[in-house]
Amino acid sequence: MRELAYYEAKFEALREVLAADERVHLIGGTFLSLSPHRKLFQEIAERYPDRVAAPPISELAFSGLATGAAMAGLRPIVDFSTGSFIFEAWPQVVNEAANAFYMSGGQTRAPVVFHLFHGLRGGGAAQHSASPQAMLWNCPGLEIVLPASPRDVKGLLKTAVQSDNPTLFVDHVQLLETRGPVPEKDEAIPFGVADVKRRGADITVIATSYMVQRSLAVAERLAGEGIDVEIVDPRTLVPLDFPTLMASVEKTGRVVIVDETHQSCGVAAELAARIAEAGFDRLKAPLRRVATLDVPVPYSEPLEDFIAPSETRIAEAVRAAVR
Amino acid sequence: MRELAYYEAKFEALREVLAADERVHLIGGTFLSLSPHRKLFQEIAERYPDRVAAPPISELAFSGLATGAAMAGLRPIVDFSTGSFIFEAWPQVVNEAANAFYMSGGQTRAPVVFHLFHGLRGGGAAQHSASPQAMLWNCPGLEIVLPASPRDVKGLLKTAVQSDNPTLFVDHVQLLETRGPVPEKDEAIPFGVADVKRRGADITVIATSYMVQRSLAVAERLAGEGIDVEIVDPRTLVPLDFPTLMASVEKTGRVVIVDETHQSCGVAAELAARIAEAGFDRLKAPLRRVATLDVPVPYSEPLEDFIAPSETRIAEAVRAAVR
Amino acid sequence: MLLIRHFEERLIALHDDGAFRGHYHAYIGQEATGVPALCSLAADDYIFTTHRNHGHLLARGADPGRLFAEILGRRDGYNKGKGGSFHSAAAALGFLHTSGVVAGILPLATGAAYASKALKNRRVTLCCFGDGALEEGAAPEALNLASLWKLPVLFLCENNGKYGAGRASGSSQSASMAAYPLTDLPRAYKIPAREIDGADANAVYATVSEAVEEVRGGAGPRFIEAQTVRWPGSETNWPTVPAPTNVSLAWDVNFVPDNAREWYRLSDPLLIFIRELIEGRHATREEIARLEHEVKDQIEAAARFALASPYPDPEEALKDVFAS
Amino acid sequence: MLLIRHFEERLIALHDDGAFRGHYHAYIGQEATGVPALCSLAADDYIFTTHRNHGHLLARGADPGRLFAEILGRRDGYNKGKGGSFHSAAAALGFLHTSGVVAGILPLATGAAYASKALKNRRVTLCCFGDGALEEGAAPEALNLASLWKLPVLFLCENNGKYGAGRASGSSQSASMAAYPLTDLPRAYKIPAREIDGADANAVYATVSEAVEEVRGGAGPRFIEAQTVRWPGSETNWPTVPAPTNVSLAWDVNFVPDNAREWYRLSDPLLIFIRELIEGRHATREEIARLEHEVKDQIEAAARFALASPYPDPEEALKDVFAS
Ligand SMILES: Cc1ncc(C[n+]2csc(CCOP(=O)(O)OP(=O)(O)O)c2C)c(N)n1
Ligand SMILES: Cc1ncc(C[n+]2csc(CCOP(=O)(O)OP(=O)(O)O)c2C)c(N)n1
Ligand SMILES: [Mg+2]
Ligand SMILES: [Mg+2]
Repeated sequence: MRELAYYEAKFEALREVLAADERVHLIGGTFLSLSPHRKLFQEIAERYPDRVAAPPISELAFSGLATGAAMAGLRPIVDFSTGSFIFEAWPQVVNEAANAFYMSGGQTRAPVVFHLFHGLRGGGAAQHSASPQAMLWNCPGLEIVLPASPRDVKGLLKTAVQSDNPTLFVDHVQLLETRGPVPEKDEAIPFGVADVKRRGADITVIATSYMVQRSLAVAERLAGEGIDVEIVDPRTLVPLDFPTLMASVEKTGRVVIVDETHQSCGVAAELAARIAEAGFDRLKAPLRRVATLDVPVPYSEPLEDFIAPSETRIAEAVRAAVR
Repeated sequence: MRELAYYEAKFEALREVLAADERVHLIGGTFLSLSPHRKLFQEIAERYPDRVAAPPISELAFSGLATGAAMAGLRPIVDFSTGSFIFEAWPQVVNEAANAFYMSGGQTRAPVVFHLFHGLRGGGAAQHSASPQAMLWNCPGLEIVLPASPRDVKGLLKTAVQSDNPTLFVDHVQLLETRGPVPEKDEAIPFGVADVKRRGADITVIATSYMVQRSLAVAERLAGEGIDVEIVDPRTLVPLDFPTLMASVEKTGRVVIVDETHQSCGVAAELAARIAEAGFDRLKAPLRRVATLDVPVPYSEPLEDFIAPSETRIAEAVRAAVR
Repeated sequence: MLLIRHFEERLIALHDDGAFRGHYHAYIGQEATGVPALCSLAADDYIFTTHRNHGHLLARGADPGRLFAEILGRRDGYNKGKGGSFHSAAAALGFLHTSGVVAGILPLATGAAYASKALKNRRVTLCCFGDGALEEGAAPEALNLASLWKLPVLFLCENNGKYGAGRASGSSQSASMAAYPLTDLPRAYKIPAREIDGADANAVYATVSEAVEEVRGGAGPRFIEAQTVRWPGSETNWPTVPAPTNVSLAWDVNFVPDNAREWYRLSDPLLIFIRELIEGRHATREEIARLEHEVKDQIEAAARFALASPYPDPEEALKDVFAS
Repeated sequence: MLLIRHFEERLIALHDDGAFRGHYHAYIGQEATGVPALCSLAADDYIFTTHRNHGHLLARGADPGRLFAEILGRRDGYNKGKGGSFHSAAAALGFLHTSGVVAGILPLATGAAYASKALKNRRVTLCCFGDGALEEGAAPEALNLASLWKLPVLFLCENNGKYGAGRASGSSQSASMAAYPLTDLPRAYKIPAREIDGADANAVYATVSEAVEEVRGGAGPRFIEAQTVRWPGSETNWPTVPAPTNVSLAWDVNFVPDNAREWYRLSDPLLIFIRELIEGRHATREEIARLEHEVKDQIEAAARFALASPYPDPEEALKDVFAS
């Protein structure tokens, strides 16, 4: 299978969804973040001048605009660029879009995609490093997607656009250069299907987004120490493929959850709670979480590295769990 | 000790903090919700015309105004009334107030209190029934207070005003009529001290806010069935008195966590995760959560009751855990 | 207008009988704005409204029985009982989403207009909201977008003067708004704006119809502020009827308690309209009395329908979270 | 102004040398706004600023060494390295909180003014933000509050024309704002507003000083839009210097690449000011050249200080989450 860089796969998906469906509009345009590749986006902006809008700095209104447009027949993809800026749009995302279908008794669908880059980008400091997906998982009515590989970003973006529900497409800048196999033919990846990114016998690492790649690197190192790590990527939090996660946990009897949201009420907390409820007697060792420490994100590099779910912290957690 | 209604104790606290400290200002005035008692507030509004402001419907600006005023020497208490409306203010609460002290390297304090009523109030439907405290716990830098009794609401409000940090005062309308003992003398209750609301030997129920009162009712019923329930109320999530919670769990070996935030990434998820990490081998049965089911809040009464952490669901969870 | 008035008065009675929970908002006093405004629209246009929506749905021909049922949380409600008074929506009538969040609909309505422009379907979106909505940042943000992108949306600000629950009282503009006249705000964003008397049904019809056609023609957004005097019965979140409406009030307000008489005598848009009909010889007192009689029967039947409608099964709570 | 210019040019060099990560924003091109504006304030007044804050801190007398250190994430930074370029604050100088969230400071500055009014300490709060901030709903909400409550805050909108990263280009107003002139917005909220040339140091000083005294006197909020032409070096999130500044550019721009020459010849506020000084016989070319020499030495020393400052201990990350 051909190999692509993550940003190429994502860009290909954008091109294909725009070509495939006239109802797809883009509100905002930093889908490739501020990376040098962002120039690629010019091609799209020029080819679809009427379907690519550059909104004012009004996240609240343009996310609501996209949601209203979705209710009235379009399939907009809204870009918040830095994940922290979805906070400006919070009332529209969690109190309008998430509730629209339910509150109307199933009358009105809001097939809008909210795109953002979450997490520690290196020097983003407290206000530009948010990972809002944990807060969003606490809000029923939103689908949440976390791509972690070139293949996933393409396949999941396709499914996000086809979904009839408001969908959070939660990306990570650190993934853009990752290379990996991507099938030639258009291959949408269904929501709610976890992916075993690495097979292993000794311990299960459940990882999301960029933490999947980081965990893979750690797994290679630990293989040298004789620890055989299995890495499972849920790929979507809502819907969640818990059976696949649990099957791996039951197989290995040990689990470390690696996720970049802050620890308290974070994504790792929910996964840990579900495992504790279901797998209580299947565990050979206490489950462990490796999340971003519960402090605002500091600017200075050594400080940011210290609070991050770093390779060091992941490796320590795994070693402790197999000991 | 004298007995007061919850709303009386809360009102007394408001009067006392206003009298004690000139820097205390109130931005907004539905501290007693829309209950008939709200007229009591008129007394305060008339006595302190310059310290009680009725802001426009601008949650984002007036919460930011209060935060800025706190940075510049006041101790404002902001009222969002219905908890869902704090979403309008999200960028100011989670990206400004929460980060101010840290981001400035300890230069600037923001001693502001954000007051709101969370949860299922009966007919609030999807947009007026939010319990934002789980999302807020995922945001480091905020203190989170959940009073559950007349004594607690008075003592915790005093401490909230004295705190040098942004503090979420998360109240519940269903508590307003609750009666209980309240000491005559001014008695502030320190943050980070859990309260055993009922002693019991068979099982620990960790409950928050209004769920404390509901769990107490269930405990009485279950006593009749020979189940002796201990009820522990953390009272503040940040800071959290985990040792007291864990001590009870280790004593009984069984735990049910009852909380009204939605289940996924909710408050119960974090408590469950911490117990699973720490108490893995101390549990005689799987831990259980009783939270609001993961659907938007429906308007119709039987539907709202169905998704709530009801007495029925609490009792079932406890019975299952002791079985 | 008669239908709306009697619907709301009956609803208040239902609430006082404990037929449903929570607070709610009546459209009484604004009938002469909502009815002609909604009548100015085409069949497939969109309407977004707020917590004070009953009058808009009824003016568009909504079934009072199903609307009662929704507010009572019953299975036959437009939203299957999941929405309630704040969220009554009827997609078939163009009401896609009704929000109880102040100003929440301004961006959404602007978005529906964005879709209509993209799909070139010539639909107009009418966005009905209160004066308080302009205090929320969502409003100016939406006005800016609508203006920049010339979107086919008509903003109808129903300025009912003073908001009852705990807001300071004020004159015709919102008590908490520095921008006065309110239309200075849309004008700042280069949106043509007009102020009209919301109690003058003919003026409302003329102005809104004209604006709707301008918007449909591609002229971009328009803004209309319809000013009404707040109905004395809505001074709290739980409306109370000072004097049950009866068309004879149009010529005799002696039954109205003193503290409220002023409004019924001078400001009640329904009574003003009735007097116009009679003075203009368009109808006689008898005809109007007969009409009121029919309307009351219709409302009674609707209430009976709603009260007879069963509650949804509890498990219904788990459905409609996600589509398909 | 010279200090700011050379600070920013040195900072760009430091970034190109990999001395710090992430994108950042230079104040080049706005010196004639920030310097006189900050000089109009009293010692204990408050200032709230944005992602483009370096010039404001330096104009207020901040130590360039500590500011470099902050941006490099070092222990001696004003925020102990926890804030970085977007959040440089110096409480001792009146900078309580610097936000990188567009428009985030408008409510906060309004709040500091609320406190000053309550505490009757006669402090003025200066709120410096960009034209883009007016696109956020936080801005009109804050303008409304400041106006309603007559708060002692001066809103200084630095309209540098066009935002580099991915925004459509525009004329002097923001490309994404229907309200034009921008001052129509504060005026709608009844806030007296003026537009001035942000490259004219004398005009800025006169206008801001006057406004500060009106605000201090209790007249309520004021709004000033200072218009500048965007520096060509800031067309991306990573500024690049078309031509290293050297006062001789004031009279000879031949070293400037053609594509940028226009700006240096006509719009560079620093060079405009230098030409004024010389033409007005306030200083000679030699004096200014000497001054520039000293400034460059000062900046070099500051950079050395910052580069020599150690990084904080990693555990420092766990401190300052909560006060007390
Ligand atoms: C974001 C938000 N804040 C506060 C409220 C509470 N609230 C409900 S109605 C209302 C007043 C709205 O006034 P207006 O928009 O003029 O509508 P009216 O009730 O006068 O028709 C308020 C503040 C709300 N629903 N949403
Ligand atoms: C809420 C929010 N949205 C988006 C951004 C990304 N952003 C950073 S600077 C900027 C442009 C701001 O323009 P302006 O206010 O005119 O300031 P300038 O950079 O021109 O000085 C944007 C959109 C942000 N920081 N905050
Ligand atoms: Mg109103
Ligand atoms: Mg700008």
